[in-house]
Amino acid sequence: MSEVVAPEKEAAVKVAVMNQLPGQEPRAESPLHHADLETVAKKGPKQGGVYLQELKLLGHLVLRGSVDNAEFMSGAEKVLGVALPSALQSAEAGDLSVRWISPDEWLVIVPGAKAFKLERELRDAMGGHFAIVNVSGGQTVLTLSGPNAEEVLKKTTPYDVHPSNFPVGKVITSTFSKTQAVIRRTGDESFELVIRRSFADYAWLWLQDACAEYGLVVRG
Amino acid sequence: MQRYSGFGLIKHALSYHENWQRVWRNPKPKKKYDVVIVGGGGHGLATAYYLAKEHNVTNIAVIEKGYLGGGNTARNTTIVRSNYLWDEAAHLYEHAMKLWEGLSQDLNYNVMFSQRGVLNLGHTLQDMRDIERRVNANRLNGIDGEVLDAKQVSEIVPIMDCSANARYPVMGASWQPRAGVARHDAVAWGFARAADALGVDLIQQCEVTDILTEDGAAIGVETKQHGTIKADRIGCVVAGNSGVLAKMAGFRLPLESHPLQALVSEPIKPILDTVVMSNHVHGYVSQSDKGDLVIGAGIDGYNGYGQRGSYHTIEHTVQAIVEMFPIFSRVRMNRQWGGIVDTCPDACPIISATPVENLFFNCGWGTGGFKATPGSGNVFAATLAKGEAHELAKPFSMFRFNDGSLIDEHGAAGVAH
Amino acid sequence: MHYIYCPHCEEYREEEEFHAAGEAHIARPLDPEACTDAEWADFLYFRTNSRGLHHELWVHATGCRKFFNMTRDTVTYEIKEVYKVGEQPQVTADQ
Amino acid sequence: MTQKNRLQSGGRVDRSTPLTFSYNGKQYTGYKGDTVASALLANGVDIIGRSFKYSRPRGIVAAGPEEPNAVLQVGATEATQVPNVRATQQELFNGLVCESTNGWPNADFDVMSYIGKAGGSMLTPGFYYKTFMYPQSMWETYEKFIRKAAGLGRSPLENDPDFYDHLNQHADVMIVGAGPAGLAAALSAGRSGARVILADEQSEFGGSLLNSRELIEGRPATEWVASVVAELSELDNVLLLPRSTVNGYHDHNFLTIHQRLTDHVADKAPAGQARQRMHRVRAKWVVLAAGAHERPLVFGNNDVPGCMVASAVSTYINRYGVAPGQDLVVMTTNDFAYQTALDWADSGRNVVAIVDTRPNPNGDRVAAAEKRGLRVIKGAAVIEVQGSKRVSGVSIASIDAKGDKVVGSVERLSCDTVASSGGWSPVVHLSCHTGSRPEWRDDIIGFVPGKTVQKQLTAGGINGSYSLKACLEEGARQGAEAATNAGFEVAAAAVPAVAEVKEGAAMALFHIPHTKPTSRAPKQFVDFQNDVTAAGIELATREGFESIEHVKRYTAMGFGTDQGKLGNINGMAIAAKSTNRTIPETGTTVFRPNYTPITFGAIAGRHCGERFDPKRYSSMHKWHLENGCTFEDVGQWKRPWYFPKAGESMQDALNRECKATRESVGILDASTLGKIDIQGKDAREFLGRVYTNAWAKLAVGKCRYGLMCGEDGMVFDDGVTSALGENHFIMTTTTGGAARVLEWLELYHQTEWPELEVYFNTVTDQWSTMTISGPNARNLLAELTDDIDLSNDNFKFMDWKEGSVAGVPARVFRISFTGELSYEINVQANYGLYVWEKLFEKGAKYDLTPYGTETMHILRAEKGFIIAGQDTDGSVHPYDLGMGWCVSNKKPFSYIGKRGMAREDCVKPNRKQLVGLKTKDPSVVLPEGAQAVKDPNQPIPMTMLGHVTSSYWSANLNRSIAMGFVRGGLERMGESVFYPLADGRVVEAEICSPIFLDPKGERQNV
Repeated sequence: MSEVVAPEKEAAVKVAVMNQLPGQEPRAESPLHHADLETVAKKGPKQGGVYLQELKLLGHLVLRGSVDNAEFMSGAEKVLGVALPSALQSAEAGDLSVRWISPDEWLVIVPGAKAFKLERELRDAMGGHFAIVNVSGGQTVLTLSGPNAEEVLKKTTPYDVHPSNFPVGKVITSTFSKTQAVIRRTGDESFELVIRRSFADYAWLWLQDACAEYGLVVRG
Repeated sequence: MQRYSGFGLIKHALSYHENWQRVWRNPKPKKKYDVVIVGGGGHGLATAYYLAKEHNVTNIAVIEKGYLGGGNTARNTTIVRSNYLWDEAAHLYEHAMKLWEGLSQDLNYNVMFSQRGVLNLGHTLQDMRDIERRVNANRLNGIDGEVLDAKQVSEIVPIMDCSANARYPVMGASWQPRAGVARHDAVAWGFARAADALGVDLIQQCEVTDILTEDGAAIGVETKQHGTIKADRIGCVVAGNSGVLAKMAGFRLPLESHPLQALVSEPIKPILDTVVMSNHVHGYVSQSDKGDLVIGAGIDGYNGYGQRGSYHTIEHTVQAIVEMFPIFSRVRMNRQWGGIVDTCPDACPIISATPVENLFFNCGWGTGGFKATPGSGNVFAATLAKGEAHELAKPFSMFRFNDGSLIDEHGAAGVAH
Repeated sequence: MHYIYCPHCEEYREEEEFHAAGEAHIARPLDPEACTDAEWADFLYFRTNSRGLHHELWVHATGCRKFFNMTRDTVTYEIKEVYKVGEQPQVTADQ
Repeated sequence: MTQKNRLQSGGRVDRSTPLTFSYNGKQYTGYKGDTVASALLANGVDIIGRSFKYSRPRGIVAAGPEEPNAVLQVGATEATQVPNVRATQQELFNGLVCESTNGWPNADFDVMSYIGKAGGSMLTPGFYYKTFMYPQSMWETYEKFIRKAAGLGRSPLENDPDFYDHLNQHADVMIVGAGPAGLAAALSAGRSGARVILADEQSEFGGSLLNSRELIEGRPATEWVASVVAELSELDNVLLLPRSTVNGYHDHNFLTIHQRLTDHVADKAPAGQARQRMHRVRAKWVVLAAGAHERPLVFGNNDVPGCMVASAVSTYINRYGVAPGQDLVVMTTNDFAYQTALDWADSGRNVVAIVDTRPNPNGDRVAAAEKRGLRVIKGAAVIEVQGSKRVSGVSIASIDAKGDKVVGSVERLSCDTVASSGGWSPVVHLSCHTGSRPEWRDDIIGFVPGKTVQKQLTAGGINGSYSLKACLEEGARQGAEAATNAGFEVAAAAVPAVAEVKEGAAMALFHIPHTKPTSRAPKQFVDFQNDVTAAGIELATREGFESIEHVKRYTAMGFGTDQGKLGNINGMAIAAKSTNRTIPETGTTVFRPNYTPITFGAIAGRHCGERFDPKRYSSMHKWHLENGCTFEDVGQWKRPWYFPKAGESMQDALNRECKATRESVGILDASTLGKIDIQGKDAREFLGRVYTNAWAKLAVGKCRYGLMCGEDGMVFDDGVTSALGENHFIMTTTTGGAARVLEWLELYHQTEWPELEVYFNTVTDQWSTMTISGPNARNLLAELTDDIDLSNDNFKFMDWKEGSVAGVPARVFRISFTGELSYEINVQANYGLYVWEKLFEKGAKYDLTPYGTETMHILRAEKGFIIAGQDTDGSVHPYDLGMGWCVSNKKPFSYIGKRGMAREDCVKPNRKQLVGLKTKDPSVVLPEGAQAVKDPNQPIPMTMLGHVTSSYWSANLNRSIAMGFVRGGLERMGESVFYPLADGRVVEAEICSPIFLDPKGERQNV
């Protein structure tokens, strides 16, 4: 906990940055932990029209800032290794990926353990008015792939997911059945969904039902 | 007026129904009237009827841009109840309820008022608190009502899913036995026929294009088809179009006009003989005498005069109906349509004088105007006759929005109804 | 069933992603205490409620969460323009 | 039973695949490719049901969605019943079970028909309104009979075993109808590479071409259809949807398509398959190629079984190999019906006569009929049909050139089938759905789509273009234009060669005159399903119902499940004539969705049962389930309500939870509270503007409670906000209010105060929040943290600290909603359950007791803390709540709510104010929602002073406690108010402070 900034230690702390990850021992549970996807994966079919996997316990950072704030934009690019993408675009650099969410908002996803360090580096590199929020525990990533993945999305979101409108790399936030999700096309037949924790069970319930007719393969 | 009765029907049958008289005249408008009522819907026609009947004002014209009863009167889901929360609203709607109870005989026209009872369901603890509060207030206001638990509800409506495994299980309901439904068209026609018989001129296909004023007072209306029609007093009862008329008179109202949709199933044999409403899952349904399931959808969030709303609003409503009544899943939706509802910030109407002398407005009934039709017309008639608000209408002045004395009925108004 | 161009996402999206947020260009009085009750009510409750061209505020609720303005015909439901908060409409009734 | 009307050959049915089905309990056989209607006709079934008003026998009159009579109850089991299925649209499958919907004991012999005959003369339009009024008390009784008589089929009484599906589609070109025009349009558009959807309600594409014997390039038209379908199905940019009805056309080119996936296979969908699917289509351009429906003519007894629409007769012969009779009389106002006579003759049946209302018809088909030696009677009409359960003959007579009256004598012909044609009505329905009004065209004697703001084109019959050549040309052209408009440059597909047929001019005649006046002539039906007659329409106009909308509503014309597809134009024509107006003067008829009825389940889709609305869970939900928790729905969240132990009543559990918390320590899962992370140098200023109290001086490390009001000054949310840093705060909101508060903050930031430098982000799901509360809270926490100094001096009430709990980094807030020593532990949600379980490990020795919302409500009520939404209702401001202490009017900025709560009515004395209430009898718990009065003996309506908002049994105080509103209550401490309850009891209560326990607030400060 050495890196923790305890307010009473630093009098004029502007923003409380916190390493939210403990050491090894405490057990971490992803939003879909209760669904026990590992067992489902072992017991379930290995072939089907749709493949679903939870990419759990990743580091999620929300970046807020203005594109007119040069210190923010350049700081982000310096630390992330890629420029913050423009509207509806995403970018990747190694194990880091960043998604445009709104004109002053981006979502960065990295391996869980890197989130705190990255937040620190970003804050050091940035200036002016900006915000960074660690939401690693508040959402999770699902990957949806396979020949029928696009069809399942057509049941789920009113957005036009046809490749001509939704090519690889494009990212949108839209209605996801009766909740919402950040949806990114990661390949011809593969998509990434970012779902809020408290809605994860609903999304899982929905996807099982919507995928049933194509055969759902869960990957642990 | 040719009196209607079963015997009369037989008599006419023998003469091949060739001797039925017109239900109303098609008069040419006079140059001037004591009172001009703009809007030939249920509320406007009722206003004219009670003016003539109870206040001996018979030199009246009702000016309607389309056909009588062709607006929200023809488009609503016909629910009649008076179990409102606040005293002011409860007294107004109960006044209407009492008039409903003798209306067919009063008008000698069967408006098919069917007191089959209305259930307002509760699905959460807060719903039930609100229901208790409202029913207690109703009781002490002399309005019938009781609080039912889930078991009692399922006894009244056995086909409804009252099980605990529903997404939002039914916890109970408020039950007003005297509430029910009526035949919407018949209400407009009945009032129109009776008003005409008392000498009221019903002018259809006549659109008001301007409200004429002289030093701050209204003196008449300009119409597209019949030019100027003068009047000592003008009452506007035009629901969704109130804002348009207010603009002509040079002021704004605390109103927004929204699309409100409704739909019916194909006619099926009797299966639901009461009215079921749920604010929480957001749907309500009754079965008409023709056999249609009459279903009201939610209000659309945007302003709209198009008499149509958005499809996902219909979807949500149908989902709510199937959630409450899983057995209706294979029944089919026949038709959908939309009306224009003028909604007030406090979900209560405006029955009021205006900044313009001799100009009065009766509007803002939002999603719940039909049930008030006779009461609304009755108190507005008194207001127009005396030039000052009827006792029951006083709290509903448009000026309540200035001092903040709103009557927030969102709870009781709940879903569009 | 509106199909709405979000000026922030810079593409058309389905109405289900949006909420209508009432009439546009209703500025909060800078000195509320200087307002009479009537003036405050005018800000709070009274609306033009236009039949025809209507300037209104929408929010891309399940999208970018940004508010923006729209000029829409409330009878035909045609969307004449969308423009960002702080900007003025190009299409107006008196044209 | 033999199929006596089945032709030896011809049609598209598969005679090698017989199918058996049951109708009204009898077994019949049909073939694959039949509809129920064609199979019944093949079997010589004449009567399909009874009319609902007069209970007259009715037969099949049409072959498509316009059929008004053949409306059946389909379903072999209770759960799979479907009411009101149109026999003309239901494909036959083996084992299909169907019944007539009206008629008792059966449709063939129906007692009601005698009542119908006797009472029929009284059942005019509006007869309901004119009678059943006296005595008033009898109406409910009358109504029961009226309701019984109405309605068609019945709802199933068991739940639907099938499921339904939605697909969101986006198309460049959406083509409605796969007849010649639609197919040609699809070819043009498809070849352009545009994303095309082609939908047709029938089981196979081809539309009218499936029913006719026309040639395309010298070969049967169906061969051309096959070749086009083959090409289209090769294109992966084209989606072909048969059995798919475009039922609604909404604004901005949004269309819904109802696709029947399995209704042609069985009652119940095969396992794992959706029964039906709704396609929700957003199209750049739409081509309507929906064709036209033929109008029957209106004449005496035109509803006797055997009377059919001419083109339907041809359809049954050419498509299904069924000739529904032996001796045919055709009555027509145009050339088309001559083809029916020719088809009939070619099927080896006898054409008695073609009765043409035109004095001198010319045109190729007329010539062909005469060449074939068929008897053509010109300038005449069938004025009346004989027969009751089947046509036995007709009376024909010459009529004048205008078709107004009968001239000359009446001749009788015997026949068993009458095919009539009054011309065609374009299927303008969809074009009306977005508010466009159809326009009348005299040249085609029909309405065509009117002006629209939609990106819509039309082709073929819907434009009144009825020749095959015109349909193909328009289709190809409009398909190309639509694709081009959508950004795919393309030329119209070449149109195949077809023979041109010369058409003679049609006659504008709808209602055939009779020797008697309409009011005395035999019934002449306009709308079969609603028993609307020509006499009824004339009566309506005579009574003053002149607007066509009045006519429709008064007579119910067009309100059936067929929505007047056959009858509306005839009805308008009759209304027009009887009011001496033209049809366009009389008005148009505007159709609304649905084009044909749509299954509710299909509209609902998968959003049923557990998917009706999301259930939101906290990280500890699994533990709650395993520990017997009872849940409460709060917004979409499933919150622990209470944790009963075996054998405990709810009250037992609450008493235990309450005592344990006050005496030792309890724990609450508070994760559902909304949490908003606020960063930026103007965060403080912003808080000061949206909260009623002051925030300027809140030190880092401190927490503060705040009230949020609307501009009207009324409270709408509350919560604790903490200073994490100078420019960093975390706000909490009510569970139900989280989303609304965030949007509220964004609204003001984006529209009113964009200059303030602040960002809001929801972190509700990021943190698991567990509140430990009670005298032992500190001891318990001490066992799980080694880096937080919990001493009262260091970690004061309303402080927050960062440290680790159970080895997990945490933010701990010392805030209290129970009035006890409390700590709210926040850890990243991935560790919520872990920490929760650790707390119970260490908590055992303190009897750590989980509690839910109900105990939380009791404990906070003992302290007089409000719950926004329970103790507020949008009509109370902070002063009404006695919370003036939470309002700072010294703030320079006029915060939201300040001006509102200063309005005249809000500052007047004697408003309803929130107070505590002690029942005189401490064992009596006031019901929440009870209404207070000063004098319980006053007459009704009573003057009410306010209601009880919160009321509980307090185990800790061993008495009931309550909070509620009382007019002027804050000034009336000690006075009594009375609560008259529904059960007759009157409960007296004393007005008191709402703080029932520890008024000095010492317990939370220890």
